[in-house]
Amino acid sequence: MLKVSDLSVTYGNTLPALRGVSLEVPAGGSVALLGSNGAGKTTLLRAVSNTLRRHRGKAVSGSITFDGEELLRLDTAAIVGRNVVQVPEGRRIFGRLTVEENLRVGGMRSGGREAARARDHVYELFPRLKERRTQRGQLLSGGEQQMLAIGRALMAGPRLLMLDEPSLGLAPKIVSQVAEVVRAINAAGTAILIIEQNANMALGVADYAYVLERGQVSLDGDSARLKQTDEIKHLYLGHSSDEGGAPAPSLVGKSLGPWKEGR
Amino acid sequence: SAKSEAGGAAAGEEAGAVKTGEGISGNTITLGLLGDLTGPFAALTTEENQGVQLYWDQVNEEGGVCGQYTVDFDTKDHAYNVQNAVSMYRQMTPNVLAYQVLVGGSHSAAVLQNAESDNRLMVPSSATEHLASSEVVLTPAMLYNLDMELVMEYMLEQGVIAKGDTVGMIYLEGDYGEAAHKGAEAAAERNGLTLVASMVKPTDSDMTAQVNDALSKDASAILIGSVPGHTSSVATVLQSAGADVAMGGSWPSYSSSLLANTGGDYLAEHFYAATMATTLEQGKGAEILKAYEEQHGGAPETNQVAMGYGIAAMMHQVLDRACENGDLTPEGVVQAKKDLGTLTSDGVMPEMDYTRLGESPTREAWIVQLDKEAPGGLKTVSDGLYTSENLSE
Amino acid sequence: MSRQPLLEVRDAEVRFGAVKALDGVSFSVAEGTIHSVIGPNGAGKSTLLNVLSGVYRTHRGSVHFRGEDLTRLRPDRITRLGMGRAFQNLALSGEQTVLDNLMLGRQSLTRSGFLTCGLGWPSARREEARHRERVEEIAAFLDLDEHLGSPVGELSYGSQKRVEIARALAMEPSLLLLDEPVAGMNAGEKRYIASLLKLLTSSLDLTILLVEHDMEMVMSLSDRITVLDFGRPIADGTPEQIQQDPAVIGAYLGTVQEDADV
Amino acid sequence: MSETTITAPENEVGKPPAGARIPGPTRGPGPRWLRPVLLGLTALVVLVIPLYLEAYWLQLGFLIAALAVGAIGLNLLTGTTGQLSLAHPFFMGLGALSYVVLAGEPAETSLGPVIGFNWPPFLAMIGGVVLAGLAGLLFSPVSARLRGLYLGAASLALVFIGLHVLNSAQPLSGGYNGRPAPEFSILGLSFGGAEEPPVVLGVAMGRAELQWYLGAAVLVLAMWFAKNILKSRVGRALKLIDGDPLAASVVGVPVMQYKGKVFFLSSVYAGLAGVMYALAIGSIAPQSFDMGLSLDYLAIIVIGGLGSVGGAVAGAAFVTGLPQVLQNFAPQLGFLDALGLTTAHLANFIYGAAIIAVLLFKPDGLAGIWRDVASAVRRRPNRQATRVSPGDRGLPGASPTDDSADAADTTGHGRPGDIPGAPGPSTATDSP
Amino acid sequence: MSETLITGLSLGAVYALVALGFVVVFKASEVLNFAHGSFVIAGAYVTARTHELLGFYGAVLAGIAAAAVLALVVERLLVRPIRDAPVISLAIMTIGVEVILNTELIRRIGVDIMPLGQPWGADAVSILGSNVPVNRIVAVIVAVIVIGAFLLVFRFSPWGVAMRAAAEDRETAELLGLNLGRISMVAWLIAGILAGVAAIFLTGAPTPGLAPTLAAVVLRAFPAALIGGLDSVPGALVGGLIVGMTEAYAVAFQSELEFLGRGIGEVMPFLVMIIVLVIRPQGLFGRKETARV
Ligand SMILES: Nc1ncnc2c1ncn2[C@@H]1O[C@H](COP(=O)(O)OP(=O)(O)OP(=O)(O)O)[C@@H](O)[C@H]1O
Ligand SMILES: Nc1ncnc2c1ncn2[C@@H]1O[C@H](COP(=O)(O)OP(=O)(O)OP(=O)(O)O)[C@@H](O)[C@H]1O
Ligand SMILES: [Mg+2]
Ligand SMILES: [Mg+2]
Repeated sequence: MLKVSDLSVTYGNTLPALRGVSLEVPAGGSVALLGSNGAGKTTLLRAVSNTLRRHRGKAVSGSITFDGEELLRLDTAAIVGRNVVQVPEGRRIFGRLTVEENLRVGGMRSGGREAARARDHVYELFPRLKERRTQRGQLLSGGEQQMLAIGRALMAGPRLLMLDEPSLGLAPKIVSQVAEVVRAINAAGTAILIIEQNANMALGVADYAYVLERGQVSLDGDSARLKQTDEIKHLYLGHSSDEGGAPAPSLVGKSLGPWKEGR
Repeated sequence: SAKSEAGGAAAGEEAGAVKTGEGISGNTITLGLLGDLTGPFAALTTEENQGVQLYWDQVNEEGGVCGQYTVDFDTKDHAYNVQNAVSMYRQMTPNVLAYQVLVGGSHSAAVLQNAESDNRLMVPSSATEHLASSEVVLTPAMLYNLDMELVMEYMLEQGVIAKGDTVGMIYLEGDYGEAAHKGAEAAAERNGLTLVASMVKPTDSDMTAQVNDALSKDASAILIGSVPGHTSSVATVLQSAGADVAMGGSWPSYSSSLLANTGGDYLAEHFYAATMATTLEQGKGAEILKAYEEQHGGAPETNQVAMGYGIAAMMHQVLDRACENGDLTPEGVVQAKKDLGTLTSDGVMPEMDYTRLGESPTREAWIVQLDKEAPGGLKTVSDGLYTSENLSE
Repeated sequence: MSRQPLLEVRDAEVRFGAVKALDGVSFSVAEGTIHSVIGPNGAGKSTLLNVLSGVYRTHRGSVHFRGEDLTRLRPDRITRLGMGRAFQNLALSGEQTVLDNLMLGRQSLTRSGFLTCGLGWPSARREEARHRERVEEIAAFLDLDEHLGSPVGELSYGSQKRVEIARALAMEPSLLLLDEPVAGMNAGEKRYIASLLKLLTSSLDLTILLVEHDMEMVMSLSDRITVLDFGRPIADGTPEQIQQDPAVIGAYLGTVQEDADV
Repeated sequence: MSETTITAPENEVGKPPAGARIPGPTRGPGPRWLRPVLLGLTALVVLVIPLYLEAYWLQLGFLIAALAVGAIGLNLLTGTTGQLSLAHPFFMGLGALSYVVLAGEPAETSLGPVIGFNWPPFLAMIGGVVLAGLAGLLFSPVSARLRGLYLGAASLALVFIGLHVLNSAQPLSGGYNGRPAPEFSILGLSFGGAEEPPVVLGVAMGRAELQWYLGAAVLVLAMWFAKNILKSRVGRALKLIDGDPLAASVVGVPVMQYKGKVFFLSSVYAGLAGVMYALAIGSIAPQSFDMGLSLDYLAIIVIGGLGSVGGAVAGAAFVTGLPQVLQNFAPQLGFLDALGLTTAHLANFIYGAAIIAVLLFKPDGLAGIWRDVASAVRRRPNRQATRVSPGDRGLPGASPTDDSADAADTTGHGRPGDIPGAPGPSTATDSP
Repeated sequence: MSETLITGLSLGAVYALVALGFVVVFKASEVLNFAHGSFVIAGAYVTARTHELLGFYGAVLAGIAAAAVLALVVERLLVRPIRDAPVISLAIMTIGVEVILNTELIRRIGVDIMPLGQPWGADAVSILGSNVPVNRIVAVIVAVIVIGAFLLVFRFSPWGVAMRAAAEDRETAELLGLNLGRISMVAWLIAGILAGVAAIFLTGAPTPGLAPTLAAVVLRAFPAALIGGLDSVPGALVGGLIVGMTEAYAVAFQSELEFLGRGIGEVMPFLVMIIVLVIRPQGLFGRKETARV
């Protein structure tokens, strides 16, 4: 359904953030995208939703098709019109709108009745939001904002839902709830593309996964298989305590002495 | 390598027997027209400039100043902005002999000091005591206070207002309005009138409160020392109130286009004012109208053309005299004005006496009413030039 | 060093309208330790940090830092006393470079004012140079050196998080408040930050108050943990105690974490 | 103290490629030699211009310098700290008024007597600056409380109050028509056309010439001070106040105090600009300090480029100079009469269109053009850089020699402040 | 004093209509539209020019249409291409527009004070013993209806929420499928229409008609919008009324206020504005700006 082929993206005149990335999300499938900071995950989502230009970036080559239609040529609203919706990185809720209004914006494209049903569903998922219904988004706690961001995207009734680190800032209990929600959405027929640092969760949710390293796909495969890979275990799953595993990035040769002048 | 002496013009050049300097090159005299071509007084400036042009075109055709010099113009727009006026004045001055038109009270005031040291004779478009106190200024009209008094005296004489009445007054912030107010006070005192005055700003547009205030005190007339918009608003309010109250205004307070507005009919019936330049339906005015129509294919909207024509005629007199004196330098021009003392303009404007600095150059004017039928929208109602011996000294 | 705790919170209460974001919270942090505060979303953890750094005022209760009462102090005054903070939602100056953002951390350590800066006074220049050197050191410590000249807004989310931490470190605090410092980092990166924090406490005499949802990190790093729920403290103890606490498991952890297949 | 060593990793995820170059962060755009060379050239041009240009242009230059000084101050406040102010004409008016009163002589005018203290002009100039600054200080509690457009509006009130005062305080201001500004003089050098002006290379140093040099000197000082501020700890704090005032206070910035101080500083700049403005025009009239000037100022800093010192100067030249230049050269255009237009109309149209054009094509203003040009010059030498090594698949870390990544990153970056409207890093950053 | 009250209220209603024009655009895009005054003048000009030909109501439609089209053109061609620039830049863009439009319109109007041909002319009715021009009464009625309609639209249609969302974070709004172009277009369209409507009343009795100084009058709506709160519809109404009354009372008490210098009336609305803003920095009905970290 979503097919990214040989995509390269640059920002301004810096080095390319994506280099020849190819990736596929089948209809009704669920795909995870892993990768360390700065690997280019967010960039990929920006390319799909065509918001790169807002960040002074552009796709220099390659293509992104959705149901065979080239997305790079459509504008953002039109892409959302094709039911490709994302939960952007960093929540991006409307701070001056109330919780309820935020959800309304999400459901704007669907009819009133439908939106009301979707909203009730979101409140069911996140009772916390219901309690905070009339509070302005800006004043919510970090986790509450994250719930709102997810809930808001659900309101849009997507066919492909892209989530950029949905577990960010959520309490462990909620993380597992969100994972269940995502699975349920997927089961109901919505395709999922999920970016996660919590690889545990991502691989639990997704059938297939790609690993992005410095703008390139460095690894891909079935979730179940990837989970067994040493690299994944080591870098993305919390297996540090494994005696055999080597510690990850290092403090080698680094030191920071105290500041010489007292306060 | 470096630029020549500031100013550039060959000072002290002798052409024939006449000494010339800045503002003349060859046989061309350049006069400055510094006005407001895009701001609030754009239309007035434009018509005044047209009147000036009309006059000098005729003179140039007939051989020019003392049969030798043709007159040309340097026209600039300060858009009614003082800062622009000053910098444009600076730019124009080396190239002009005198300022035929300089629109704006505070604009003229801002350049006055320079004009005095640069010896540039100038014709401002306002008549304040401040300007009239300078040797380099040709005040083109009766000072505002006398103008107001004159209109009031006429109204008294005609019985439109009676001694002992209450009259309202609306006057504009600034020295024009204040002078008009001063005149009204003097006339009121002299004639036992009670004056109810309010000051307004150029940006005010609704005179309801002020008029109501006056009406509640049983005013029998309302005087206006302000801009035409305010006059119109006063008329509208009076008309809505079904009042039958006379109106009197200073010479900058009306414009014939007011006739087309709500309250226009009321104005035509109730409004009196003075004009310094002849109306276009009579005497010399008719001639000007004809010449104007020939050139522009239609009647002007106001009699500002006549004003331009009149001041050009006065400037002509001065330049001729300077030429006679053999000194057509800016200094010579100022000197010629002093020599002449009194200037006439062939009946377009009253005779102007510039011998007593700080005083009004004239004490007579035409009293007019607005009239849809008349060219320029004005008809003269006084019997020729009108004056009153009651006017303050 | 006296036995007096570095930070002591007594009976703090904060209300927003009807909501009690903090309700009778008391705990203390001993010098040189890592003390964590955990709890469900909206439990009041960030609010607590906001109280400590002076952004919110308590309606009741008090906060003492090194024996000094903070309750009425403005944030910038508190920072001067030696409290540094990294924010949960990035609060960086997106258009300024990483270096400039880190130099902002030196704000409370530097003195030059409008006049001396404007006139380029030698004292101001010297101060600038000295602090810049130190900041570069800190940046290198957090692997930010390659980004020093980039506007922060152009960095990826994870890198911006690191800038946050680095800026807090640049404040040379004696108490470091970290609000979910590793959110948005992968396991490897988390471990890196964790070891870095460990190193800091031992080498710099730093005390850390950590708010974090990553249980692995919290449990492995903390000397002591306070748990909040609906603004109320529901538990306080060592990691071992907390992990076993049924109230905590019910309110927060859900199942016991242990690599559960979510 | 502690040299910690932890076992070396097999690979380094999330680490920058080794040997990445650190771009000099505080350097402006352009190659290293560009700046000094340009500075030298500019200085030379400024010095010799009075030997060639007519007085009118020199006076225009002085007027531009006056507005540029004000614009630099406004830019610190509005461009850098995000505090929109329309009150600049008020503080300018106050500076100008103070100068005129302090340096002027008592006199009789047709409207009544005016007061004057006969101070030496240089002292009066300082007095004007100080008084404007004090007024700024008085208003700063209000300004620190308000944000964005609301501050803009509140400050607009000052303009109207200022006009009212200038109009009514006749004994000081001379009333509606204003009063003449005493000529400047310093160290015995009189600007008011001394009997025998000094002659340099055959050119008499009259009022215009001297004013030109005065303007240049003051402007350079004003620019230098502002630039120093911007690149110092104070400047950084101001920028953060713009983005996130709460964060700024937690980082240790006394936000209210800084907002107050920067308002004060900008009113000092405005006061200085006001004194120069009075000198440039030769008199003060209330009308000169109206809302039109507020809008001109905004146009100056936006067209020049928000937050940029050089931009403020370029903007001032553009906004002040353009209409004058147009009026001078437009008479050559004969088609105007046919359209019923005057050159003044045309000048206005072009001025409006120019504002629009600059914003359409370069929303970050003239400063943005400069940055582009300079970085183009800088970039040329190391063009080769960014080639992509394709198909480098494999396990992370399995490609330790990722050369292409190393080669890059010598370009770009280091262009602070030119991502217009780019969303900040957090949801909480709203634009004012 | 009821007379002053009524004068003030009726004047205020007209300001409210203009202020609402500012507010709508601001709500949708956070742009302070300095060209709004030009839209008003343009609407008035077209109405004045066509009323003899089309009859008053036809001319009103033409005027409204002209102002609306003008607003649309400005939005489409000038504002939209730089939508992502800082809001100050956008405000300056509208200044550029204002310079051009005003130059042309003032040139066309010339010295005239142009009548718009309101059929009610200078008619007045007596209310509580004071004469109120019909023009003002119609203005009050229209203002109340228009503003009431707006409140309903904002409350019951998703459009108001969408507009605010778009103003706050354009990228995210777009990611949720909002059509930013249309939202902004509709807002400007409405502002244009409001400008056309306000033009009729601003130029009717007891003011003389369309004159170049109209631009300055429009400016009074600025404190009105801010006193009410830039993002509040009812605020526009209340702000307008307050400014209207302030003006009326300042004139009525002119002599009592003389110690402040003559002509303080013009300054009064701004003084009231400062006082309101110092007490409530977001205006009377504006939403409070609070933030957290
Ligand atoms: N607006 C921008 N301008 C310039 N460079 C950018 C911009 N946004 C991102 N980059 C760069 O592009 C690269 C990829 O960034 P991206 O945000 O896609 O990473 P990510 O994989 O989402 O990381 P994270 O896990 O930290 O969110 C990084 O090197 C980043 O610095
Ligand atoms: N300024 C405020 N106004 C109103 N309510 C607030 C404000 N700040 C916080 N709250 C509310 O107080 C509660 C506690 O918020 P806080 O940010 O402290 O939670 P938290 O524990 O940090 O949660 P998370 O883990 O999700 O970040 C939340 O319900 C939040 O909505
Ligand atoms: Mg990302
Ligand atoms: Mg939190």
